[in-house]
Amino acid sequence: MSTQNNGQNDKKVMLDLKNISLSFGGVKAITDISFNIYEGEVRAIIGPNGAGKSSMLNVINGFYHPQEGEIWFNGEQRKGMKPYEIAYQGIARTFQNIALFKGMSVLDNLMTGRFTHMNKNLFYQAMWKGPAEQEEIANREFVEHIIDFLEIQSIRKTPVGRLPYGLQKRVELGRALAAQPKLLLLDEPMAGMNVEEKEDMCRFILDVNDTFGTTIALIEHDMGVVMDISDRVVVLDYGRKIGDGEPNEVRNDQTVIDAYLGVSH
Amino acid sequence: MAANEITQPYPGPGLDTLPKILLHNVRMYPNRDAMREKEFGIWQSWTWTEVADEIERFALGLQARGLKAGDKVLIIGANRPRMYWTIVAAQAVGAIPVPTYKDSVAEEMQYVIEHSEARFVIAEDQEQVDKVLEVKDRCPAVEQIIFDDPRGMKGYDDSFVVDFEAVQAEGADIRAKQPDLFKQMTEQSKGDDISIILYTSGTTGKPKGVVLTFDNVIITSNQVALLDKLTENDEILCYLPIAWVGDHFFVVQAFCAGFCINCPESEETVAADMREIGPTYYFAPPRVFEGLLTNVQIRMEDAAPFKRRMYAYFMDVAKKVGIRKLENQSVGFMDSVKYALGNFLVYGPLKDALGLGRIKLAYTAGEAIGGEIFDFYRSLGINIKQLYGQTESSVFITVQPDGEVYPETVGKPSPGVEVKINDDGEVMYRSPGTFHSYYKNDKATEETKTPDGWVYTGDAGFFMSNGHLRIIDRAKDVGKFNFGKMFAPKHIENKLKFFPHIQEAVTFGDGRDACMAFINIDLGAVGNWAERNNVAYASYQELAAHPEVYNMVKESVEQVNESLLGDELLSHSQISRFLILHKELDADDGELTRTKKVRRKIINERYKPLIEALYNGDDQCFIETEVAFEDGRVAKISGDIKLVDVKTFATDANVAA
Amino acid sequence: MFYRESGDFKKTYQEDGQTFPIRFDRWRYWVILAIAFLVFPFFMNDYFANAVMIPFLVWAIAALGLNILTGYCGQLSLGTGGFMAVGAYATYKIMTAFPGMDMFSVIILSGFVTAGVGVLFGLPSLRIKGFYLAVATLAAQFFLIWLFNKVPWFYNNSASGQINAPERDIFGIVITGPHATPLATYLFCLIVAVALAWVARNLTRGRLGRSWMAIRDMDIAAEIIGVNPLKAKLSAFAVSSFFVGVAGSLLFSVYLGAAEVTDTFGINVSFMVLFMIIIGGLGSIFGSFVGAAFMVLMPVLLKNILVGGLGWPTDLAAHLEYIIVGGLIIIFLIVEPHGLAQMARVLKEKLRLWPFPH
Amino acid sequence: MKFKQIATVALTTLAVSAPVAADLMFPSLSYRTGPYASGGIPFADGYADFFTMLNERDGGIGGEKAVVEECETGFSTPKGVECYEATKNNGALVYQPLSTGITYQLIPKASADGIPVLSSGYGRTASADGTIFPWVFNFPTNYWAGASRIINHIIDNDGALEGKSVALLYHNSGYGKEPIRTLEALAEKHGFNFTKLAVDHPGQEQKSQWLQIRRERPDYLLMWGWGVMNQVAMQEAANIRYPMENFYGIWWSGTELDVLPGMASHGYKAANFSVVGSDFPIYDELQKHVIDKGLAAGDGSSVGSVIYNRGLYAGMVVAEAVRTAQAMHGVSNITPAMMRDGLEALNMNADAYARNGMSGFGPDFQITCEDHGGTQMAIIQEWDGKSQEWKMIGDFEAPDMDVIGPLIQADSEAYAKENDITRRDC
Amino acid sequence: MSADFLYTLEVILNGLMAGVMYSLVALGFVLIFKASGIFNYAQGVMALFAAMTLVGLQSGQIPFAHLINAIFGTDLHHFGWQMPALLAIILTVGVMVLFAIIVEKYILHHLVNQEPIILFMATIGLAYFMEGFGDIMWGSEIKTMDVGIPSGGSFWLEEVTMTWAAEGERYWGMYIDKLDVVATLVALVLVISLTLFSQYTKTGRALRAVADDHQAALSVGISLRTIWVIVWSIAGFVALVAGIMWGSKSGVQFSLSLIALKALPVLMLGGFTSIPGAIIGGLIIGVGEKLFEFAIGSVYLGGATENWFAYVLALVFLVFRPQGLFGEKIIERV
Repeated sequence: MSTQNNGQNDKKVMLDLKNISLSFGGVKAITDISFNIYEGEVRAIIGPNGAGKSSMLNVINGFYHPQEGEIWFNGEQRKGMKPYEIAYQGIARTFQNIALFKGMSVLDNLMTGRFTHMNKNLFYQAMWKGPAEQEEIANREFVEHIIDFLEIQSIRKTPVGRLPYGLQKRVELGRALAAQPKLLLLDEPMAGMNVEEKEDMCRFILDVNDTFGTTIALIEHDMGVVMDISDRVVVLDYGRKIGDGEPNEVRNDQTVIDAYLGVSH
Repeated sequence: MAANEITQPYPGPGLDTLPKILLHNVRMYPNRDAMREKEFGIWQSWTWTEVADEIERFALGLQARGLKAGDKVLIIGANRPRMYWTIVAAQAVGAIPVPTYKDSVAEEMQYVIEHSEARFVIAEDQEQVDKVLEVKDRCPAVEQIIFDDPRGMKGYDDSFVVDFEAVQAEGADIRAKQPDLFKQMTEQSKGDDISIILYTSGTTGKPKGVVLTFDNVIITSNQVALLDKLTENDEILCYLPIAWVGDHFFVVQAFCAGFCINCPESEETVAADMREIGPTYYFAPPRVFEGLLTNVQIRMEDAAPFKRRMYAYFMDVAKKVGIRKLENQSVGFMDSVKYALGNFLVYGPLKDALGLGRIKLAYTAGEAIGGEIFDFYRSLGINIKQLYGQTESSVFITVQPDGEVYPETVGKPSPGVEVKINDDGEVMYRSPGTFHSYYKNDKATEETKTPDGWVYTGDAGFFMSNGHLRIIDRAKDVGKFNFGKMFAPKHIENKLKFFPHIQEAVTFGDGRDACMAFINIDLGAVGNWAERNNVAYASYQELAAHPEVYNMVKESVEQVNESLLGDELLSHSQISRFLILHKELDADDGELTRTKKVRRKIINERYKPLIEALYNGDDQCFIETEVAFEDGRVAKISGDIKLVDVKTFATDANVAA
Repeated sequence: MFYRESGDFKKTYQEDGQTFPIRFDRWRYWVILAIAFLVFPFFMNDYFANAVMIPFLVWAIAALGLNILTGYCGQLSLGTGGFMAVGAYATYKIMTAFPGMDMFSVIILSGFVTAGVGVLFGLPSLRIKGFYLAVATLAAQFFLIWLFNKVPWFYNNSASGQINAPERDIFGIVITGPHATPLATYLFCLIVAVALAWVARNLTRGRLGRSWMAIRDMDIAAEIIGVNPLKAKLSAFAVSSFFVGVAGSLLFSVYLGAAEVTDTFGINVSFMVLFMIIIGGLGSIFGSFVGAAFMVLMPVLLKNILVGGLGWPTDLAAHLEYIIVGGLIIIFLIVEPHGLAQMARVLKEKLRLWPFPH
Repeated sequence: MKFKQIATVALTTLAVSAPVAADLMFPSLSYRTGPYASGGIPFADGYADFFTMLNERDGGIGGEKAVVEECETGFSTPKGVECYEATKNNGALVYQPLSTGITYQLIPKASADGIPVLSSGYGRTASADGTIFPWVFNFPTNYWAGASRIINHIIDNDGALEGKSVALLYHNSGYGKEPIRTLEALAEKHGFNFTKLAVDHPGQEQKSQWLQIRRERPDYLLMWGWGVMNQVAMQEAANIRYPMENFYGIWWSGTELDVLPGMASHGYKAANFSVVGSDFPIYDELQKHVIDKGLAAGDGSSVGSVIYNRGLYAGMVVAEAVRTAQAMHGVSNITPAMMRDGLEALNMNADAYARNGMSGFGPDFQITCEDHGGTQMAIIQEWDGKSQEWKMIGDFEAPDMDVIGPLIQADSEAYAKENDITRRDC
Repeated sequence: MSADFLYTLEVILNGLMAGVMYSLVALGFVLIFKASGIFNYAQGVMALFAAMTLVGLQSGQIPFAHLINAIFGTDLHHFGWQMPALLAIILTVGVMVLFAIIVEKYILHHLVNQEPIILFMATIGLAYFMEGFGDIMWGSEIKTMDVGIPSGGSFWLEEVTMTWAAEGERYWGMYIDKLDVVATLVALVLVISLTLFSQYTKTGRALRAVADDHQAALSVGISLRTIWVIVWSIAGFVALVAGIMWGSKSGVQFSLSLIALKALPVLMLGGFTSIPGAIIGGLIIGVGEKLFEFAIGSVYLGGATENWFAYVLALVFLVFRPQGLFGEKIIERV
């Protein structure tokens, strides 16, 4: 369903990664990888364990700084930005191991996601009544739509620590969505889920892409899911890119089959 | 019985349709909340003025899109304000709203759409739209689908599937040009016009569309509102299917009295939403009250011993004092003190937890309610009353007047209603609410309604000496034992269902020598018991076959037998044997109706071997049944079922026999 | 048991987001305030004010401050005593330098001075975490104490290094010095405490508070959502130090009237405030108050019972006090590691569910 | 809600347990716990025992029973203030705060409440000025006088200090800092080099200071220490073999606990304002009326020690002041205000000492309205390692009032100015 | 050699000795933190309690005499014996083991899986408890510790070094306290034996296993509870050693518990989990603070800088190396 709306004609590059290399104390995690992400597409990054997928996401949201290569986002080259600055640019993400704020309720977690959209100063906040409260309410309204969208109304005020795994994943997605990102990075959004939860998650991802027009880059192990929901797939192996293209092309690419699909079977 | 006089048929002079009442309410209570819905975390509210504005724009939009007087508008969805607005908006145009059950599967829906010849369908969300689209080819009459929730609706064909707000926007444009159009439209219809078609679920056969006029619903609703002194300050929670007459009746009453309708956030949050709103006026079928009570009992069983003792003690006090207090009878001083203490410690918090803390008046109807359940609520100080009615009567036939509430009766005829018992013992009535006809089913109309307006209810009953009507059972279900005495299965089943661990019961006896029973255990209650007693089980089937469970049920059945002993008419209906079914009776398998009524015929057929085994005196019986899953897959469940004898109690009659 | 929530529904986010969304809680809150403002003043005497209420309020403010830093932002600090000393000495310097200034301004200015110092000592928190940070804050504690002890400018060259609060007033009502009435000092502290609690609530409920909690719960995720760790941590240090500074200021000027830095603001003060928030409950404003009440009243109570009631020697009583306080802390941690506030929450939930167990 | 309940409980407990207002109530802000307990215990014992003896022997003072109400401060200032607040409404006649820190805090409070404060040999030296501090007394002497007395002793015995060096090893607190100003003034006057060596609470770590002393070898070493600081200092002094005869302590550093076993501390000297030893008639009375009856406040181990004597002395001067007040006002049940009058008229002459069986126990002095400090005389004692005893050397002598007088004047005036107090006329 | 140089050398040497004393206390912290993740604030009070017990046993004090006297009006003080030092030490070790068992059974056992800060607070509570308990048990007066450890400056060394200084300078030889030398030797023996213990005994290996991974330790059949008792016993023993050393130096009394505060900067420097770290950290702190006091503190800042200098030194150090000298590198994973 997602593909039908993404006009393939006017592909605008949102994120362009050029010759990225990253190493940790001599160990090469990513070697000379280039690929791009079009505005409005669902882009999957796949590869066997240790292929450098997560490192790739970490590079994109600024947690790691690559030793070589250029990162272009929305036509501007990014240099030495901190992750929180990148958040302000409109990139949000979820984590492979859920990284929710355990001491807070679902609502507060999502409201924290609105951080970049709030800016009332300390004095206003200390006074509360007035600008701070108005800002809070405006953002609460936005967040409530996300809650509604993700169908988590009944757990709105539950501390996230008490939620089952699948719901936590959903809340984490919600937190990322609350930031109204231009680019949403999902690190194994369906890891550890049962079939039903996976279906739900797929639906949400497609709906996000569909309803908000959010560009999505995701890492996922479940090949079926990846092939179903993504517009284009990039395949990594041992920190190198070995395939890139639409799901069908990648599926039939012999290198990819050998390196990845073959291994996994 | 003589009909009580109707002094004030409408809420105001000339207010004989809902759209007219709507505009009246805008004048009366412009800034009072008319509707609320829990959405986005808070109770989104609309005043009468705002509601009227929403309805006006939608009505104008519908008309602009081609809706004409007499057209049917199918409404599929949950209790959401827009669904209710659609009803009134359609009526304003002169069209006829046809609400339907949102959980009905596509085939069921297809029948209603086809039969009602609806041109417009208002669907709540993508799920409902998809259902309609699935059957659209077979229903050529459908021209447009209007959806409420735009989620996931981006890729649909815009010409056929339209956003509710888009329609409203069109309406707003028209209003800008013709500000008085809506008011003029509302003037068009009159009280005896058809207001709505409600499809009854029907325990047998295809659903029938009950056609009701404005007069039917408005006069009936208004009479009860006056009788119960409902005012604009009341609150109700609409959580029952909008296609059910009870829910529609609520809406009409809200219009008549000007009070506020509250819609829950979702089905799962009804209990929480109910607690938040704290309705003052409440309508629920007995199974809801039963469910609440079961829930209370289960939760109290987990409580600490001290709390359990306190609960038991004060519930005893309540039993002794509560009902007397409710009916303004004198109570001893110490009892009053105890009751007040109990109210602080138990009844108050309990009612509050159930969302019944502010209840002025609660009604139950649809089925007979267990006396114990009934007394439980009344002893807590909740003024719960039974009424007797059906879709065809626009709900009210009889109602229990204040101070004359007896659990076993359904009260006296309500204002303007005449009731009689025909020679076959069947209850008949004639009232302003008597339905217009069955839609496109003259035969059925003729069978049910006599030319002079009397309607067969299909229920067997009689008037007691105090003028109260007592319903025994469905007329066609009431049977006779071989030895000639009456057998009223529902009555016994209700008694069984009062026990928290019994979910459903089916009894047999018609044309037999004795009464036998199928039991469904309540998985929640029994599961809870199993957990506390370390009883391991993997499935319903396994738990149901557990000997301890059998013992528990057996005790309950024996208690029922003992209680039946006291009732002269039914003392010989004591259950002599029973079994616990290996699966839950399910509407998806056709064993229950959508409103969870037992379909005896199907059960009789499907479980014939079991019934025979009961009467044969076998100890065990093998059975295999098909079950349907939600996704349409079908599987088989089979197993040996244990059959158990129960102690019966000798009556004089029995002894004599 | 006491809760009747039916019909208490929220139609706006404002209502939904208020501090006490439940009617009964709201009502109780106002009753407590009314008692504090309208009833207690009638019973105020020297002992009740000076041994019970004023220390309670002052320590509650300090606990609030530390709770913001430790409970909300997750930065463990053992430098509270030092920061209180900053507040106290700032107050002393301001009071003696500007004799005409009213006490509210003095206290708030002292708070700002402390906030500045707090930010300075908060800088290492960017690199240092957990217990390492706790120990690092001890550097602040010891250094500040040494500084105030060593540099005569801070105590206006008095012979003993002690500082004495001169008499100051507000609207003509004497607040400090020996002639302040218990009623005036009590009300002054109460107003400050209530106002600061209100501010603390406002700060912790909004954007800033959430950024603190985000840093506390998962700093990496917080950063990726847009929270600048530097700003979040330093703002927590600043706000926390402001509160602690005000507490130190009140402790010196209103409660004790004089102070000697090593004795009044020693390391045991830091521990005591930490106890308060642990026993009261981390990340809870209510907890800060209960914790302070516990730590202030508990010794008074014990002393009254053991010495006054049982007539034991004072030294035995003092030792027993240590044993009992220490033992109670352990028992509390075992029974409810999240403090009295959590106990209150559980109790409240139980009462809301009453008579049901769940 | 919870804390209010606790408060109520606390208050009711207090109401129940508060002692009945005594006829003559003497609060004792003792410290039997904490780092300085070893010094606090003997004093509190001596103070309590003295009044117990009066009650047992004479039935109180002037027929009124004396009650000593102890309140544990742990040598902590805030706790001391709390003790003050807790006891002041029970009819307290005079406070002996036993801590310079607490004294400083109580001066304004007690002045406002009209209860006399007596800080013998500690506290605020300027409070000797009765015109500025009408409610505070610090007879018979004070730290400034003590410092001066020690310097005088050195000059008297060893000759002029010109060009010599004197170091002060002090507890880094208000108490320890007290003599600095005096010593600086004296250094100027006598031309000696003055070095300060601060030791932080509690005083276990003095290695650096002693290495410095060892390097610089000051000719004389003065010590303002308390508690464990004294013992560690003594040990370190012995370790570096600092000449003990040139090592002087103030009275809080001159106790049996502060010296080392054997000859290690032989020759160490300390100033004092009450004498050492138990060779006084009062001890017979104590034995008879208190110890033998099992009424002693402590376990008896401290009886006769230096600080115990100081406790006795403190009790005795207070009792004398009470008698004076009773005589002045003709009532036995006196008020704090009368107590103040008694203190201001206190005349501790030989007769007064003899009356109490304590002839020569302390210096003679006469208190007046202006002069709350008395003669400020002190005596020097020396540790005799052979007999393991403190011995008095010399007599009670007055300090160098030329130096101290102006200092007191200046400090009391500064206090008056800071607190807007006008000098009272006497 | 110039006197200044010699003084500096002297200060450094004394700093090293002082550092050893700090390390002795820090060791106890490290042992417990390593094995159970508990930051044991009570370590200082344990040293005090151990020392008090030792002195009490040695001098035949009756435990709780004061309390008994207060309640029953009796007049108990001493049993009237003098116990040999070695026997008293052995008995004290027994008491510390008992203490470890009680702590495990009544406190730690109930706090398994709690957050570190909670455990930390519990040990502060324990410290309070022990402080009161020790005082009630043995009385709060200052006691003299005498287990036969020599003290005082080494005259021999002084005489030897006196000649080193350049002609005409005021120099009196190098000063080193014998007690510090003994302490250094004891610390050395202690560290070596602890290392041997953890390397070559089954229990020692179990301890390390626990430190690495609780689950893994459990899976090889080691009872966590036993391990904790052992660890706390060892920490108790280390506390006793520290208590003896510090007690010999400054008497056994309340202030002894405050040495815990001296150990904290050592821990920061050395890392909470490293035994060598505790030793080296102690030495750095000891030398650093003495040197600073000597060169800057007493000259320019009016002295008494030791209290805070150690912390500031550790703080500055940590800013550049947040995990301490030997602490495991903190790797932040996303």
